[in-house]
Amino acid sequence: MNRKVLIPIASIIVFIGFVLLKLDWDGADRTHELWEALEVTAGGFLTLMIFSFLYKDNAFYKFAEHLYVGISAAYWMCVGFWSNLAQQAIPHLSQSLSEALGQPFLGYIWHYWIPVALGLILLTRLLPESMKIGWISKWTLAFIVASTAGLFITANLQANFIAQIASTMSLPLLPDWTGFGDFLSNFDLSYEGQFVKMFSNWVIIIGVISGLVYFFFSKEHTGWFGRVSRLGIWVLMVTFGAAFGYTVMGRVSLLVGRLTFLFRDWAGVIG
Amino acid sequence: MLLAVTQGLGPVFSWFFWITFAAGLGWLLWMSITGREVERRIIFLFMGLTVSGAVLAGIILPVQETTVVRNVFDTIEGLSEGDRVLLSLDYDPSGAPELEPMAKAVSQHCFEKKLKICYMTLWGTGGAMITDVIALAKVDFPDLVYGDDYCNVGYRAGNEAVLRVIASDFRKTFPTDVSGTSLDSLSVMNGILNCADFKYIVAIGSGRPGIKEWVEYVVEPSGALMGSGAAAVSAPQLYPYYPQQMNGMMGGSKGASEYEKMLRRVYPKFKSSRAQATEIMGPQTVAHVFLMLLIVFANISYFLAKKRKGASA
Amino acid sequence: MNYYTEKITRALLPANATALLVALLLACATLNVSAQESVVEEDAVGSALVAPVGVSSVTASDAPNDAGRAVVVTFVPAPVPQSEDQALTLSYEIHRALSQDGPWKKVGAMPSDTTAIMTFKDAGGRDTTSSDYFPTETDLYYRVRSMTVDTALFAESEIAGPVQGIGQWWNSGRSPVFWFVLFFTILTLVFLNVARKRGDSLYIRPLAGIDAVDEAIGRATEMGKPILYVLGLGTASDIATIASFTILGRVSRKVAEYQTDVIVPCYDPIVFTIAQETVRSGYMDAGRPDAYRDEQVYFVTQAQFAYVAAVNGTILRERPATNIYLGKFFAESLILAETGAIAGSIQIAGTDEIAQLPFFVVACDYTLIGEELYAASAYLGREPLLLGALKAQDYAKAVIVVLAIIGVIMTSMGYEWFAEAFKVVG
Amino acid sequence: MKRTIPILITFITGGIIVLAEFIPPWAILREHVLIYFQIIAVFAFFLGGGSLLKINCQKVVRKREDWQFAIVTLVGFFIMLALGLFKMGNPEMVDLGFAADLNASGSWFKNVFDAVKAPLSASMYSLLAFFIASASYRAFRAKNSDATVLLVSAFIILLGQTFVGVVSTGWMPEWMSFFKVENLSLWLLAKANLAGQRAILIGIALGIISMSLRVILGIERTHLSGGDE
Repeated sequence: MNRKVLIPIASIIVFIGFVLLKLDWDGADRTHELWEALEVTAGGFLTLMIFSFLYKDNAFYKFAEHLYVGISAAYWMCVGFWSNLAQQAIPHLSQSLSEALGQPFLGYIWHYWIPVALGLILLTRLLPESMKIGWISKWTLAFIVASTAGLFITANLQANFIAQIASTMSLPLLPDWTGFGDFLSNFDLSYEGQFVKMFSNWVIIIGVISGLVYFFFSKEHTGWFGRVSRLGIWVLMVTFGAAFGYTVMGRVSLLVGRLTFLFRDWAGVIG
Repeated sequence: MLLAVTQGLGPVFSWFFWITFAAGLGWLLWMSITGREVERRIIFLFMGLTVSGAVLAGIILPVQETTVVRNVFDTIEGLSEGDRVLLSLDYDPSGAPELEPMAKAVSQHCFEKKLKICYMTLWGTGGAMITDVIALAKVDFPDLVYGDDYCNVGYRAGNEAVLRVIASDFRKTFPTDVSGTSLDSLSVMNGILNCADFKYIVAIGSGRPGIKEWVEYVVEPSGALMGSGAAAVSAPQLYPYYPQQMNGMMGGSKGASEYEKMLRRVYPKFKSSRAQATEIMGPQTVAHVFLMLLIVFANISYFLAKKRKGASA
Repeated sequence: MNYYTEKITRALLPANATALLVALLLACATLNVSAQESVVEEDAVGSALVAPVGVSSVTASDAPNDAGRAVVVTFVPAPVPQSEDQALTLSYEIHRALSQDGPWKKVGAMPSDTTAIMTFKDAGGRDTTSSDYFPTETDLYYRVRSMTVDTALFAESEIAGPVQGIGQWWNSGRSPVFWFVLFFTILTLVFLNVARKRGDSLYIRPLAGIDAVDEAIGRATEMGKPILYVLGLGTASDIATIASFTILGRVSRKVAEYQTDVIVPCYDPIVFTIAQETVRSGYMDAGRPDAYRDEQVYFVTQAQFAYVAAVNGTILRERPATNIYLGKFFAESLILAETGAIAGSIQIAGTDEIAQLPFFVVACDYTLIGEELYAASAYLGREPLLLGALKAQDYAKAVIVVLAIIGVIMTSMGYEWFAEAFKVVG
Repeated sequence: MKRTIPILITFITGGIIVLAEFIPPWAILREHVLIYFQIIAVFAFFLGGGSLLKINCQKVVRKREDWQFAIVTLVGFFIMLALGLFKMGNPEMVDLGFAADLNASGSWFKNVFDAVKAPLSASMYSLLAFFIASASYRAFRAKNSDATVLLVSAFIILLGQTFVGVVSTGWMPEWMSFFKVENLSLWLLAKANLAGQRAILIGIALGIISMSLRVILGIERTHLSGGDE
């Protein structure tokens, strides 16, 4: 026997062995227990298979990855079918069909056939190219692109443009200002202090403006304009640094989560 | 601190582990000083060992509360019995270590305050996450009644389109709950016409569509009050929306552990419940220290190399 | 209550119970609830409390900026009862009727609060069969009932009305957004015209990352190695992907001129067909349609990490001279950039996914930050259309920088109305 | 006709969605369009599944490289599809029939999800922790002023999350508490980071608005190219 047959068979035997080790028939609900043992064992095996990629791309990783691709695609199809088709489209299109799917019929709306038709048109992309009907799927594509573009315009304008200027505008340059004398006599560098508050507002205002200046494309970045745009780059770099530091935290959390699963649930080393 | 590792594996092994590890770090420093290449698989190995060691040691560290998280807590604390809260879980299993603790803690808090929760999701994988979170919440609240205390409307495909519709008409997108029951027959949804009718929205998400889309397509058009729980990756880019467009945010496992701490401070009954995010914070800190060491080593190596180059030129 | 009744119903009936039967049983359940309520009423007869004072100054007015399916009701709560035998108001019920004599329909309830003027928005849908149907352009009357512990003990307010829910043809709360849309559209159209007339003489500042592209193509030719172009994980409707297509067209034309290869692995099936067409026409424009091979642009898979693994494999096998990552990128950005750096390729990246920018900045040689990616397509193509649009964007930015400065100064001087004018309502 | 119809669809759909924001009676039109969008989104999933099926079947039939793994994909695909479409082993089926929650705990669909999809996607993302370590060691160097600023900012954020940072500046008195590492890192995130993020956000928003406008007006047609014309 060659390696191509031997390794899969050996792996399956080891897997079954581990499942049996995890299995513990003490309750009444045996299906549930079998599932639980399978779940933990499969989880552990698949995690290790993925981690093997760190050494190098190998057959175990490829197996896990291909399994993932298949399962994912089917998962999305099922979820999409039951949520949007069965619960949203069919209850407005066919009484008998919606009852067969266990959904209440919500009244016939003829124009719900439009999206179904556009959807089916999209699926013509699956037909071989030699049939030359791919152009029709552009109707659907046009619809999708146009609706997102339409949503983008007002949402971005309102949430990311007007609201952002309004928030920047509402920062006073001299917060809690009661006079220069008070400012000097109360001066300190505490986190809640007046100076830090003022400094923060200045940083935000100058930072936003200089950052925007960096994104000016139709003017040469020289002279004072260049200096402001240089400041803008620094602001962006501080931003990226902060984002990098925070992302590290996120990624490590995921690794901790996975290792906790391996040690606690799978290997049972820690309680 | 290091002595904490005695827990679980026995003192001999853990001392052996940490001494070997320190020796390895020394070797890494030496390699950096002498300016030799270190293969990235060795770095991978170090990272794996660091985090594994910390997980096995079970280090628990104190966390500091911050205002941005407290705002979410205080808003929920300020709601009165029977108020409706919309909880959107827009993540998948890969985001769960960070985000599930948030969803669990917020659910516990709401149920303790006798608020009614409507669960929904914008991610196809979110349906499974909702099932998990409800199961976790039911450990402390076994008597919850579906339809009266909480409901689950599930998932709809369509990202922004879903949000824009529920901002003005909730029932248009979700005429029924996840198992085909009309929303009219669920007391949780009584009188809820659009998102602004919920007293508070908590969006917990790790990417797109997520919190940013909630702000753009729900908060802005409908004026609803929203708080959020963000994966650490997306937390920094959400700060422009705070506090005007969302009144608070839990960022990453740090934010989640802060919320867990506040919950336990105000409601000691939850002390027995597992604080998943707080468990993550210990190993995370160790990993941060390790990464900082790597950055320092790398820069030592870089400057020495530059100096050598300068000397030879 | 309803839920349990329903559960039992569903258990008793075959799996696919008809909606009609469920509805019938639900109706029974509702009857059941009202029966219980009447029991409470009987219990309360013996109590000696007097009804509370009703609320005053009830007003009802049409809700602004909507399609006419809402009315706003306001009222002033009664003061806290002075005498002990007066019942405490616990909540307010808002009732609506089509005539002053009823029949009244409860449309909502609010917990008691004696501190302020209370506002209730009665809104509904246009579906006449639904329980929340709201008749538009019809005379409506409202009254508020102050409820106590005892359901039989309550106080009615005077009746407000008639009022009509009238649809507005213009949402005035949104006017700032509209003015900006209008302003920006006009600005874009004006500059499109200017650009058409003046051709490509409009100035665009150099973008380091894009200048490097030409250089990189030259380098690839010298080394005899291909160029890897990754469009990212976006779909065809993502703006970053659309911008990336324009750049891909330009790159493939250059590549064809220099007689090197470009490899484009794709993630999305629709993006794949568009990319194919873009590269093909790039080769055509360069006058070398024969040099284009179908294998250059290929669809990999629609799973994030499988896609990354495949692209990683390509990078390590082919050792491309240059890797170009332009488009939407997510968690895979770091893995791609790291692998490319190890393979020794020059790397040019650009995305509008802010969370991924730090990784590109750290691990790549050149990075196009956010809007620079969109600008790059104009800079490269020098099409009047894109140049004009870019110019319009710049003017919009100039306007907001000026507005922001004025606004900050106004706020600091205590004129907060200026910043308030930019708040969008509803 | 092949060109005009898509452009007409784009113009009408986009126009309705934008104008409905300002004209309340049109909101109903917008809602219908968006519901259409939601329904079509599912067909995009079907397209994804269909493409996967097509490609993997071709791979197996033509015995291309790694065709054995294509079988793994296909087997996984069909098992999951059967479990999901027929809601197999779903405990709620007893009461609710096909209306049962697809993800009900105990259903086979959810079990396979927990056993296979969940660990796989979580593990794949946790690989990133390793790559971050390697990037920190290899690329994170103070090469020039920009890189130095980035490095220092990242370092402070990292330091602020650890006890090392908190301890090292714990001695500072209240009047200079701004410089305590935990406060400094909080400040960097909530103020300096906010400024940069806002600048990028506004720039991107403008770019998106401009491009969307061009798409709706039919000036930008890239997305309609490709395929057979």
